[in-house]
Amino acid sequence: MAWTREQMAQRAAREFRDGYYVNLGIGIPTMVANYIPEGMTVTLQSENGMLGMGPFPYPGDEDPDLINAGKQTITELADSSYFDSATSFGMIRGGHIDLSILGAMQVAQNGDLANWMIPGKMVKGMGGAMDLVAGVKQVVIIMDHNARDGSPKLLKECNLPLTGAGVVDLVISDVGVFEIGGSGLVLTELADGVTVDEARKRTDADFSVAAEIAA
Amino acid sequence: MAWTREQMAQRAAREFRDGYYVNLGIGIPTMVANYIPEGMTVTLQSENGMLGMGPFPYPGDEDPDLINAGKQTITELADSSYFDSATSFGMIRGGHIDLSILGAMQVAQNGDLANWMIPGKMVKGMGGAMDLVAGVKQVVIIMDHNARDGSPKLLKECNLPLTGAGVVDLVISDVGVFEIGGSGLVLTELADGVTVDEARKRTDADFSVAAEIAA
Amino acid sequence: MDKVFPDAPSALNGVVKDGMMVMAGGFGLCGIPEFLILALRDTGAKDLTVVSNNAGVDGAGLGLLLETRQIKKMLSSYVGENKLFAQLYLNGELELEFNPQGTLAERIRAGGAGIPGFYTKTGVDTVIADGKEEREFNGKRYILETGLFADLAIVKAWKADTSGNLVYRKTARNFNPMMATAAKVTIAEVEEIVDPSELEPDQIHTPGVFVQRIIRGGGYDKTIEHLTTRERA
Amino acid sequence: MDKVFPDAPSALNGVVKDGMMVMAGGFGLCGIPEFLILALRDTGAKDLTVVSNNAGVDGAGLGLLLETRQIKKMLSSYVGENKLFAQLYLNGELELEFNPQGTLAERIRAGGAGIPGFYTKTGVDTVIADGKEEREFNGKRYILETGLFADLAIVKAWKADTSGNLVYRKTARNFNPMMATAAKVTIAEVEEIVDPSELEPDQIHTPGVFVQRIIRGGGYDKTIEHLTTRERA
Repeated sequence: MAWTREQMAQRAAREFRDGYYVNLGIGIPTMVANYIPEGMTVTLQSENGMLGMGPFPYPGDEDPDLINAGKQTITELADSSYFDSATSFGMIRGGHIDLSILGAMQVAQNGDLANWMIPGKMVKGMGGAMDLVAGVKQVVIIMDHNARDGSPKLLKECNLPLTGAGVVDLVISDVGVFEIGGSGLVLTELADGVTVDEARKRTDADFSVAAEIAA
Repeated sequence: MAWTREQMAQRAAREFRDGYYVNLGIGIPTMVANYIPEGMTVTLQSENGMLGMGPFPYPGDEDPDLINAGKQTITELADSSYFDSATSFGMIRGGHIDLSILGAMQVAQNGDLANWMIPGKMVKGMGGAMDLVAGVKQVVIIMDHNARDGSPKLLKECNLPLTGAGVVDLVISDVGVFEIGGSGLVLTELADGVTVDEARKRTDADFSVAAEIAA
Repeated sequence: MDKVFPDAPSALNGVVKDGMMVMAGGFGLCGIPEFLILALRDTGAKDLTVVSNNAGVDGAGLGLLLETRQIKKMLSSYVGENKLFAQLYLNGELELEFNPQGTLAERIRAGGAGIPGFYTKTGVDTVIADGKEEREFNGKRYILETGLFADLAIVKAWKADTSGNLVYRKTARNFNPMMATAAKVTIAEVEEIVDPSELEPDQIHTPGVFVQRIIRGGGYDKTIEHLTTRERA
Repeated sequence: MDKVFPDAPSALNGVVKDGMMVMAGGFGLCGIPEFLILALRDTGAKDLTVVSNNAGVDGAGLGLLLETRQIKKMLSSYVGENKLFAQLYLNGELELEFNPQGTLAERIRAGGAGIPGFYTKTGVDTVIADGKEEREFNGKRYILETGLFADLAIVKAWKADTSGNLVYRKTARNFNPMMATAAKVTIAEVEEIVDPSELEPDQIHTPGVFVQRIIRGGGYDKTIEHLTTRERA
């Protein structure tokens, strides 16, 4: 038992606050948009130059001039705006985006993030990830707790090239939720049916356990 | 005998080339717009955020949201565009404006320009003048050859605080035209009825005389 | 998250403090936030550092805050239209930092875009370069200028929608768009507040993310400094 | 000064040289100058350095210039959609300089605005910082990045007027406006060329001063990379 992708996305949506401007990465992070709480205004930014990103279009309504940063067709909303890439990353680098939710290959207990490159394999590039983690106020990672071979992804130290150092605030995995702050890495929530022991076995990083769970 | 302000403006207009983008300073430089040769396309930039500046409005047509850098009411043309001050000075600093025509308090024979400040008197500020002389491809100065007390303004060295060092390409005064280039300051044209001797008397700077005039 | 406030005093409520840095949009009296300047005066806030291309004129624009001695320091490129400014400055009652206009615009844009410093050739070999690092790129000389980020920006636009998207009109745009990006709190005053569906997404000058509060000003003065006309042919 | 050229080959005439640096607008295949890329391929120019956020896909966009081995070096932020790119790069037939997307955008904007260098926190403590100057501002660490200025920029807009003013459409805007400012010669291809009176001066995205040549492309492919839809309720 552990959280599904949908449950992870649902949990991530609980980080939204009314009035937030949010950038969502490709993959599970994109799914988080489906769980914006009723009555809450959350505006999605797409770093290729759009604020107020709408849902995917109905078949036949797609517009090749209207895509998100994952190059998927999207739609606009009444209050959308378009701008160039320099303005878009000014927004990001300048700290105007409240929250970024991204995927990861590795996260270290000090908040280091690696999510763009595996040396020796073909390198695709970092796209906007380095700018996002450097500039956005709060960085939340959603990831499978372990790689396909079972190796832990939440580590004492990343061994892949970094996307940013000390940039991650929160990790949501199928195992639970980990906060990274002044007191190091703290397990604050456990997925249904997962024990602290199991979390420890599947994690390389050192972490403490929040009182609510330890009890 | 010497050139009038109108004649100086007319002479300055001979620096225009078809397709030029030009920024004109306050005072006599503004008058140069009246002498754009028939059939030539010259687009005027106003550093407060406009390209394609039109003439002054007819009485009653003035719009307080439409002014030039001298805060005078102006009009727009069919191909005008508006932009913010950062874009405007990106245009200027980035070398996209072909020609700037400005006034001066002092010009030195090496191209140094002083036109913004007299120490001890109240200081008004440089406005956009430092950006213009640093960024525009060609800088032409129109000025009275001598100050009101008769003292020369074309000097061996400026003694007022500089607007820019080595930035002036051409000086048009009531006495004539002086080029500043690899071979120093050269008198290339004389106003009607002015002699080389008179020009020398009224000038502090060292200058040579172009063959056409010396002959 | 309602961004629309009923008037300028309520929009300033809770964001004004003595000693704060305020950016104020406009070029001369064109595109200035008239109502927010008045309301800022009425808060009585003191020792303000104000970033604005100009300092208004006597009795209008930022001139109002000079009359009440609320401004401690100005960052501007040109203040020649204001006699009271001259008097306060010469008496030592007002600090002044001149910035070349393009450098001022770029410093504000940089501050809003998370750029703490940049190099420019503007001001090399002038008093503007005093105390600043000089550096060569490709054999040419440049000086280091820093980004500016304020506690509060007050800007003037033509229209806003309720999400804070702004559209400016003609040369009243000037410094307003950059200033809107370069403050902890940005308040926009506009001539009309419309439904988001009325502004075309391709034509928005300032995206709503930069704007925290909006008010509609009514009955703008829009004083013309130099009314200049030509004769009808 | 007629800026309008009859077609892409004539617009490229006299401005293409082996070894030149070319900026090409677009994000993925969205907003790319399709006709100018084709015409650039047909010039046969070699050893090009190309600045573009992506490298097209196999058989489309800049992928066409990879097939013909005309590109010596690319500056990009993401090239993951192109298998031929991977092959050429791994064989050592292609140089690659990765730039974070925001750094790339800002370097181009800086180049066009006469800013030779700026500081950014993007990339601090990563391989991107290797060999770059690091510096503190207000106790935080930043790295120095430089401006980019090309020999030629090829950009795609929606509409142009005959004076070179450009308007973009939706997210096809992306890198095009900055690139238009950052080259000795900028050529814009558009879907429609209109009379200047048809574009509203307040709504022009790229003022004509930045654009030297214009062509109208006809019959755009506008390939969609990831067609994604939702079910009708």
